[in-house]
Amino acid sequence: MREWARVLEALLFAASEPMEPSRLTTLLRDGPDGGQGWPEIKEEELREELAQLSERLAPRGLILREVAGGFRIGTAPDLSGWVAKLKGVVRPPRLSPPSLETMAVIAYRQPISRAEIEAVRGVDCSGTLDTLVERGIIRISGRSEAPGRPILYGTTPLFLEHFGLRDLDELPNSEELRRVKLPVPADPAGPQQKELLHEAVEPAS
Amino acid sequence: MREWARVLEALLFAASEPMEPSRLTTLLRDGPDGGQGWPEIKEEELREELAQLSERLAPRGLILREVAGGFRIGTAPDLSGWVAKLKGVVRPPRLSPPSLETMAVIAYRQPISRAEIEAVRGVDCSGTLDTLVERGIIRISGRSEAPGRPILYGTTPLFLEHFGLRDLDELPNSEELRRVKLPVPADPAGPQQKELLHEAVEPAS
Amino acid sequence: MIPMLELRGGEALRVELSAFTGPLDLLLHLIKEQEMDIYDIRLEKLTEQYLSRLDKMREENLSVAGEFLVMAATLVYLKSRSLLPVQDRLPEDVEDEDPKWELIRQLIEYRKFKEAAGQLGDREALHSRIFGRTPERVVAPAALQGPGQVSMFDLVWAFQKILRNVEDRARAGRFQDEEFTVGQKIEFLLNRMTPGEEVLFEDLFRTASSRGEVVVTFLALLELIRLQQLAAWQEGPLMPIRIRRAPEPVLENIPLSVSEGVPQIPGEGAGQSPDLSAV
Repeated sequence: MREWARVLEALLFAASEPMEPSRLTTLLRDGPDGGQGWPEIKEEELREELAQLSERLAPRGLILREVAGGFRIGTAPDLSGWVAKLKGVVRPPRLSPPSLETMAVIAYRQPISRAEIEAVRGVDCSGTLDTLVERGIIRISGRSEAPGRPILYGTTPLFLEHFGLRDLDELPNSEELRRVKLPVPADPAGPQQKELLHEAVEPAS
Repeated sequence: MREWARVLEALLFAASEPMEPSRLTTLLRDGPDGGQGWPEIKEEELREELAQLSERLAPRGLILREVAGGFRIGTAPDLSGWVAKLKGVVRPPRLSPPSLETMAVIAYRQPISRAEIEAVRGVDCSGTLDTLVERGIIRISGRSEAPGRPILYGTTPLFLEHFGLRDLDELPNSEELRRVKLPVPADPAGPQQKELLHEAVEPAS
Repeated sequence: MIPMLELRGGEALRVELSAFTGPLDLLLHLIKEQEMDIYDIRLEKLTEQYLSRLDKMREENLSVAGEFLVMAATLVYLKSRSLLPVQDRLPEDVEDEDPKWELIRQLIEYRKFKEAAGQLGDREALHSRIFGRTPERVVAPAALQGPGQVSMFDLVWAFQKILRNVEDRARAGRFQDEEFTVGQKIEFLLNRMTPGEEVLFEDLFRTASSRGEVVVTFLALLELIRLQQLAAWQEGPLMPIRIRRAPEPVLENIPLSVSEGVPQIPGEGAGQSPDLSAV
């Protein structure tokens, strides 16, 4: 165990958000205000030590996770019942299947407008979007240049934490799903859509 | 290491306040909702395990502290500089000597009114009282039955944590200081007090 | 009611329509149930199955979302179109690709995202069982962080610090004479922060170039806190103050009366902030 492993564990313990390896390295190199650090530490060495820390934690009810670009200590998943009871937590509700679908479309195709999401899912998404924004998993990330300048949605760092992802590249199938051509959203006010509905009903009668 | 030591460490890690041994024992005995606990655990065994945990933590940058009647994992005091830097904390200033004096009077003699504190310290204490209340170290704990029903002050659990005390009995010299007879506060409006002052002055003249 | 999780396995035989996330989800389910190849769907069969599901819903007096009905219409249209002999079709249709393919493409794309959603759900299931730590007080003798909301005193104190900075900047000559209203600054703050976003208190004043602008921005901030659009908090006494926007997706609902009635404050001038100089 390296001399600075103690400091590393204390820092990870005290941090309230995932710690990037680069930030940890800088902290360890610079030392505290008015104190000495280890200026020679390299990021690879830090990562080695993180791997060892992860092994040391394993038998102890704690785990080290790499999420949202950083490392964070948490309680082992198999002990969740105990911790939930301690905290009096009704477990944060998991997302409903419709919300997960909306979430998936945004995760792969951000920034994306509501109309574009709805074109993929084929249903109104305003409710699921509200839920996701409310929970801080997505946010409004800008406005499109398209007509009407619709609001665009994107994921937040909390999204990565919620799903235990290191970064967006860790999304399953990300290569493919980012390339897939999306259906073009119908313009609800536009004449095309109205015509289609009209046509669609007539032949059946 | 006992089978439930993993659970114990996870609970201490996740807790947001010091955990009383009795509460920990109950949690471990009862188990999570819908799960199994260890009904045979005794509080002595828990304390043994806590002592062992404390030893396991010692080389690791973390310590187990007994504060405010419970146990809590924290970062080792010698690493506070690192942790403070991590958190971007401009270290909150230490309590000023006047605040400490006021604090001490309250700690040993709670519940106590402002007039009684001022009678001991011989100076106006409204400023230091405001500071201490604001910092959450003391709080209004009731009203006296004395004339004017003055507000009474007492310490908060944060006081114990701030000074690293297990409980109020751990205060140095507490036995003696609690018994010492305090000067009687001057009641500027009351007739008795005026008489007393009068008497006190007269013999001298 | 059959729980939705069973649907994920695709094995549930009797499934309520409400268990489907939309018409595309229902179509995928039917295609699988009928053991069809998605690239070679039998429109007639699929349409029949789809409509019978909708009928069953109506029998049970459950409301059917509009999207399911639109899809029903589309399916009927596609089916009847495919029954027409090629020479009877409208000329533009012949040139166009078979519109059936549009639906198939949509189904294939949707299926990819649906699978991704399933995988995200699995990750969520695992990671929702991991608890982090509630941020700790620094274990140093002098360290003290009471949790909580920022008192008005803290806010004003922080504000006065910013005012001093601006005055320094003004003295250094970087100074513009502009006029702002509280209403404008309310709009500025709401544009600056997305719902749920959090910024440092000081950051909101970074761009202010005059004392007047800082004062107006501060008044706008107070107004938004009063309206509960924003909240001020800090981890403990003397920690940086943070401003958080309420997690609310819609940007409206700010009473417009706020921007009226509040006098316009000149960019620079004597006595422009009588109420604040008192604090």
